[in-house]
Amino acid sequence: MGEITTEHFTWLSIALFFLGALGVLVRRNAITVLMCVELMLNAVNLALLAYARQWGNMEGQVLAFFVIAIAAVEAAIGLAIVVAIFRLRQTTNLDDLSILNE
Amino acid sequence: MDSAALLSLIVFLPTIAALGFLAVPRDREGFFRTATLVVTGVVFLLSLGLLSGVRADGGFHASVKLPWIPGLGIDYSLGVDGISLFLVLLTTFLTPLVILASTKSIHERVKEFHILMLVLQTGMLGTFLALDLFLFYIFWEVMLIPMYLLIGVWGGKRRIYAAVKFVLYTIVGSLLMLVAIVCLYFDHHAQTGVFTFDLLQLYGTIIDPSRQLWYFAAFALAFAIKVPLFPLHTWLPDAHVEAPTAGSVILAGVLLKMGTYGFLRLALPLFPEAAHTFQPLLLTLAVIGVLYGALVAMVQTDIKKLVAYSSVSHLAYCMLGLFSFGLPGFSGSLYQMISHGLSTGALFLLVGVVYERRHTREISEYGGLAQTMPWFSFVFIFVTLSSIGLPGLNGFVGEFLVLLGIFEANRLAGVLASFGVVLGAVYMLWLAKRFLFGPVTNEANRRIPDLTRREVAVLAPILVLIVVMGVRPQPFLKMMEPSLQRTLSRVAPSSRPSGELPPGRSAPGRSAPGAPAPGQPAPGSPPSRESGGEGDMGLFEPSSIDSLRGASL
Amino acid sequence: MRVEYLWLIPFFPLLGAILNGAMALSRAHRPEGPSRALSAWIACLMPAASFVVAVIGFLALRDLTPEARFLTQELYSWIEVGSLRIPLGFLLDPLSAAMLLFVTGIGFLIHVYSVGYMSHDRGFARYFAYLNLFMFSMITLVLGDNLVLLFVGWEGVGLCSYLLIGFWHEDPAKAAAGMKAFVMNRIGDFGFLLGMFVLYWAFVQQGHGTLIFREMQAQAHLIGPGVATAAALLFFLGATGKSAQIPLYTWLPDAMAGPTPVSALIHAATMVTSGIYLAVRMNWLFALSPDALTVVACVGAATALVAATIGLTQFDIKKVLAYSTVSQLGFMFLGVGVGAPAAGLFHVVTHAFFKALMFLGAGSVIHALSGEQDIRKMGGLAKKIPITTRTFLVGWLAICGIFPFAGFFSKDEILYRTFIAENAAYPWLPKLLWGVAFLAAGLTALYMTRLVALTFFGKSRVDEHAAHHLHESPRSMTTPLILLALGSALIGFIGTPAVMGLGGNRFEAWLAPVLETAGAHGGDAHAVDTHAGDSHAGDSHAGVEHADHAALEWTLMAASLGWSLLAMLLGWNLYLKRPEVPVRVAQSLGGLYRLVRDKYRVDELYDAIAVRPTVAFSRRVLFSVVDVRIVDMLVNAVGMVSKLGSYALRFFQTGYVQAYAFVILLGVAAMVYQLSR
Amino acid sequence: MNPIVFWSLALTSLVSGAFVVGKRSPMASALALAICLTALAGLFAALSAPFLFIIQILVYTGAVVVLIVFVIMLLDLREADLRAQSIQRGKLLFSALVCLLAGGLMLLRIAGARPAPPPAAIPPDFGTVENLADIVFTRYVLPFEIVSLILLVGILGAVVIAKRGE
Repeated sequence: MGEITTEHFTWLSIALFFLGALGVLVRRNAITVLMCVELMLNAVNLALLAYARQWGNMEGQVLAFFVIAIAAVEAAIGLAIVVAIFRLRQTTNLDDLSILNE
Repeated sequence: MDSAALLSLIVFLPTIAALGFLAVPRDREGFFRTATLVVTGVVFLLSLGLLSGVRADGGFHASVKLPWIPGLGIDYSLGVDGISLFLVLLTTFLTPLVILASTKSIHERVKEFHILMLVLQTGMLGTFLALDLFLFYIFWEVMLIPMYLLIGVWGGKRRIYAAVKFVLYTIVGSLLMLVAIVCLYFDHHAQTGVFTFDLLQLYGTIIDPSRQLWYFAAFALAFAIKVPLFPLHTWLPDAHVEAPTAGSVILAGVLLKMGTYGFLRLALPLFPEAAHTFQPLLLTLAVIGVLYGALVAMVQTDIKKLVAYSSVSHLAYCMLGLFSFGLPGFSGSLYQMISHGLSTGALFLLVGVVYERRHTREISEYGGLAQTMPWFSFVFIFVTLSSIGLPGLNGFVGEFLVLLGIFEANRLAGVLASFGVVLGAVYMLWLAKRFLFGPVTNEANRRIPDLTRREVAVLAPILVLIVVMGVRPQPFLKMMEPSLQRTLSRVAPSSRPSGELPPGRSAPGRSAPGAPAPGQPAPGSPPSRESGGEGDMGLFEPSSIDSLRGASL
Repeated sequence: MRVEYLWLIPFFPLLGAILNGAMALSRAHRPEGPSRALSAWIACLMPAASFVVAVIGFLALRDLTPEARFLTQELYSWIEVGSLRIPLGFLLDPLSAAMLLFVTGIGFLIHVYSVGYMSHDRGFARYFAYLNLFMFSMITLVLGDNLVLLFVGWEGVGLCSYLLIGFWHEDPAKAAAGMKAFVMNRIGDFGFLLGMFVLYWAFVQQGHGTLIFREMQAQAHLIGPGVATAAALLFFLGATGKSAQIPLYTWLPDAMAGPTPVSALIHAATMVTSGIYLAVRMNWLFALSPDALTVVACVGAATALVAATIGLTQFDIKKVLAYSTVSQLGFMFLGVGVGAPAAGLFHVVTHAFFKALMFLGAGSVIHALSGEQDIRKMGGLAKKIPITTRTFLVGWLAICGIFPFAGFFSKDEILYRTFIAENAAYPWLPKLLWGVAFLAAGLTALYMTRLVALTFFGKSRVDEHAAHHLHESPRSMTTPLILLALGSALIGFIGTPAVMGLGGNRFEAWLAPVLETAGAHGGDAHAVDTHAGDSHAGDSHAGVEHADHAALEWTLMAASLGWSLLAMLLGWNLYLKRPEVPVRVAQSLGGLYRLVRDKYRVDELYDAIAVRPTVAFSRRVLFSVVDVRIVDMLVNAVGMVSKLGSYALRFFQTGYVQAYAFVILLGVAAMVYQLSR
Repeated sequence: MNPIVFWSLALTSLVSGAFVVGKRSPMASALALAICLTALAGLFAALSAPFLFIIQILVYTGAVVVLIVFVIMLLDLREADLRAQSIQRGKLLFSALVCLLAGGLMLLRIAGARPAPPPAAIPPDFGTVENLADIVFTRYVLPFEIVSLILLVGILGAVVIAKRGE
């Protein structure tokens, strides 16, 4: 157990980030994918705050603050799209959605 | 109003108006037509202001220069001199006429059409006026998009093919040009330690001849496609045939001049030695273009295609004039650009007139129009005569000067190109004969109405200019000459001692020994140039290979 | 000397053309058209006004000493680029004055005649607009003080010719004839342009490039013989187009499709002679090049003979006259070619009178016969249309060269000059040319007699319908005929040979100042000098030669007069008394006759070797193969390659978001790897 | 800071994060996400970011997760749909490999780097609301305004997109 340093936070941040990324890659439910994206964003925030503290620099916190705001927008828009697509196609399965191919 | 504001206003007023149009509901078609007409008319009136104060030393008599992206040395830099002046005026003159001519032919997407026309005008004017290579490139590309849409949306049956062909051709050339621009930018930095896209400073860059060849080739390709020079011309007939009347007029009247203007403003003065090296090739292509365009025009059955190929031939004259590297050739070339814009623009307008009535462009569908449409026929013959270079009308002045200039520079090219005069008469008069004369064979042509007042209003200003430019060319030539002289002094530095060298152009690279002046005997030039007679009529040799060697030292 | 009124001479007809054109256009959609009286008045007054100003100029010119005989006016600088300067300037010197007087004078008469001739035509105002425009162009051609301005007129008359030949454009054949004329002329113009370029280039090499006549003439010595030959031949190519010489003469007979007064004015009296005018104007240049002169003389003589033979076989009254014109133009070039430009130009003037007269007479005949042009359907018209017949006979005597009618003097002068000319390179050539020309002169008398006999005398072969309407033409048509007949009879006296003692050759003396610098080279020099002046040869030398030449001249005169009379007698007998003989001759000649009748099938030849191959080559090779197959295929191939490439790349483009995300993550991994190295 | 607090919060967030990714039912994932975010909020607080701690709770767990839950309930996904959305094994394998690769590289990079110096001496007011506001409303006022604009546009956009079907 020992002293908790910034590196510990970084490890945790990396772990959470790639956990989220894995979810984005493998999950087929659009809502779950969105949640995984949120997870990734939070992982990044964690790193930002850790280094802000490391260097005693508030700008990391400011950035995290903006990330949270943008993440909220992203969630809103993303969910709206999911709802719209569900209305249209009766599905939230990303594998059924490949109109980008056409 | 000071000249800087005037220039910016001329360039951006159309786009500002187009932005304003976004807020207007699309069903108010009348508003769009009137407003666009008013805006382009105002732009024309404003551009007339540029006529005053042309400088005797050929410099830019109105310019604006503001830092835009200072970190990269990119300026917002516009300027007008004797070269760009008339091309700008041609653009601002033709655009309102085209708008007026389109009131009956464009019914769909009226709002978008007018917005695009306005944006297109900004692109064209910006290209002619930009003095910063980066800015030039941006305008160059801005121009492309509205034209693509004009052809692709309002065009004929094969419009998508034509539009894509147009864009692909142009993009290929312009991307290579972009590469060359960036290379030039870094070369200039390597030499002077200054990052700049400023054309006037780049003129002074001394470039290693072998690199110059590549740069010139890249620029030349972009411009030759636009001209279009044989064998890069095949986009033109398709684009013209499929484009709506307005598109054809702008395309032939203004857009083709971008290529020749590019040579005159950029490719020649930036890379003079390479230009001399490439002279034989480009002269050969231009001569082929003159004859080829005329011969192929002769056998067309589609009137728009015929006029398109005639443009290939006419613009090849401009190229010949440029690559004669002499003042008569340069003047003639620039004059020919303006004349061609007027006469071919008018021809496309006339084709549009009958196309609106009959919806066919096949020449064989017509015949005997002189009986049913006397006014139309009068204008058609008039424009035809202008196009074939009848003395007293505008076409002759440019053609004569070009041929005189090219003959001085290269006898064989002069002789062959002069034969284009014969062929030009053949295809245009044959067209007139099949189109206007003979009996009325098609009953549909019997009830075809003559020109309306609106059409007369569109065509009359062009006819007036055709006459004025033919009878009194001197005021035009006088305003062009100093600037052309200045360019010429960059292209062939030793030929005209009066032309002052621009700052930054240091002597050793440029004062090439023994570069013979076109039209003037130069001591030490090869004997064949002096011997006279027909003995040396077989040359396509670069007249100043020596100058290139001199530069490479 | 500078004067301020020269611009009026071309201006009046231009004004007339604009006014009449505006009237024609504004009423184009009404069947009745604009007021005929108004447009007729405008149209006729304008050339009359020009004529008056020309006379004023002529009188002013006469009052000057011969060396100072030139009036100039420069309106403004037309084209000025670098050292090249082309003013819009006019030059009235003896040469242009001579041309100008008969151009405006005869032009005026033909305008008056046209009022009657065209009175029933719908395009009355349009016709006069074109005709006035022609007058403007022709005057510009004559009056321009530099080559480019001459070229303006040169092209302008070509344009008017085009418009007037195709005046009845509903008929595709007529429109085609107009086009043919223009294109043939353009081939000539190609030579003209190049000639200008060569000259300018040569002068630039020598320091001062110019295209102004007086400046060029002043520095003629700077031009080397090679350049002179090239330039002269190129100008001559231009002249062959405009003046219908071999090889570009075929348009002129077709040009008869136009209204007859047009044929008289443009295709006989004025425009077609502008080639000779050019050659005389550039006489100093031709004089520098004996080779070019030889070519000119040979082409002239050949054209004279060839056209005369064709003229013998034609049945269309206007075609006969057209070939006659071609033949006479050949005579004029022969004169220029043997170093006697004044003689050539003299023939231009006399020919203008009698050929205009005959064309107008023919027009009167056609008018009387309601449009019939075939001489096989004429005959015995002498009693029905007496004025036309009598005036036509004057023209006939003039062209056959019967003393004292105009043609006698001018044609004889040319024959005589040809005979005595010397050619350094080919000493036998002048005599041969004389022989050819002599033969052609006889043929001229023969075919003209045939024409007169078949048209006006013998039994009437007019068909009934036409005979019913047969009438003499109105006064507005006969008056010009009478005036022109007077001219044809008398104009020759301005240029009588010195040996006759009738005041000498005033015409040549008048032109002498312009032609003075000529004759520095070649064996033709003294031909000019014996009569015109004195500048080179010494007086005593000239005197000795004079006596010899007088005897020779009288002999030749008698010979050609006798020869012409003989030919006329033969013609009269053959075609009037024993019409079966020519038919038998024609039959016995068979293929040769048909060849001549078909105009040596030159048109067909041109069609086969130039026109059709060009069109076929353009269509089948240039357009179908080069353009569509090769160039476009390459372009499309480029398009196909990128399309195929994108098909391949499309497999990566699954459309599944997660696939894209996967690739992004791969990229992230790569970046991290790169950073962590 | 207290290692016990850190490890417990870290473990909680990792485990709940794994549930977010692994749970078949979106609802279960959403709940796991709420736990995960709360745990992270705790870590935020431990990193002297009290304001972010608060808005993490308020905005994320309070708003975003609730929104997600709403949508899940709104859509009312059937069991059959969910079964069809089971994870494919091949995909999982590849994705995990790439994630491990990238993550491992990153960890290696950090492990190989010089050990970070001990945290700088932190001023007493570090991370307070006043401190944050001081920066946000002075130097970052323009980005702040832009973000607020984006929020506005996002809200409108969400409404427009979701409404369009009707």
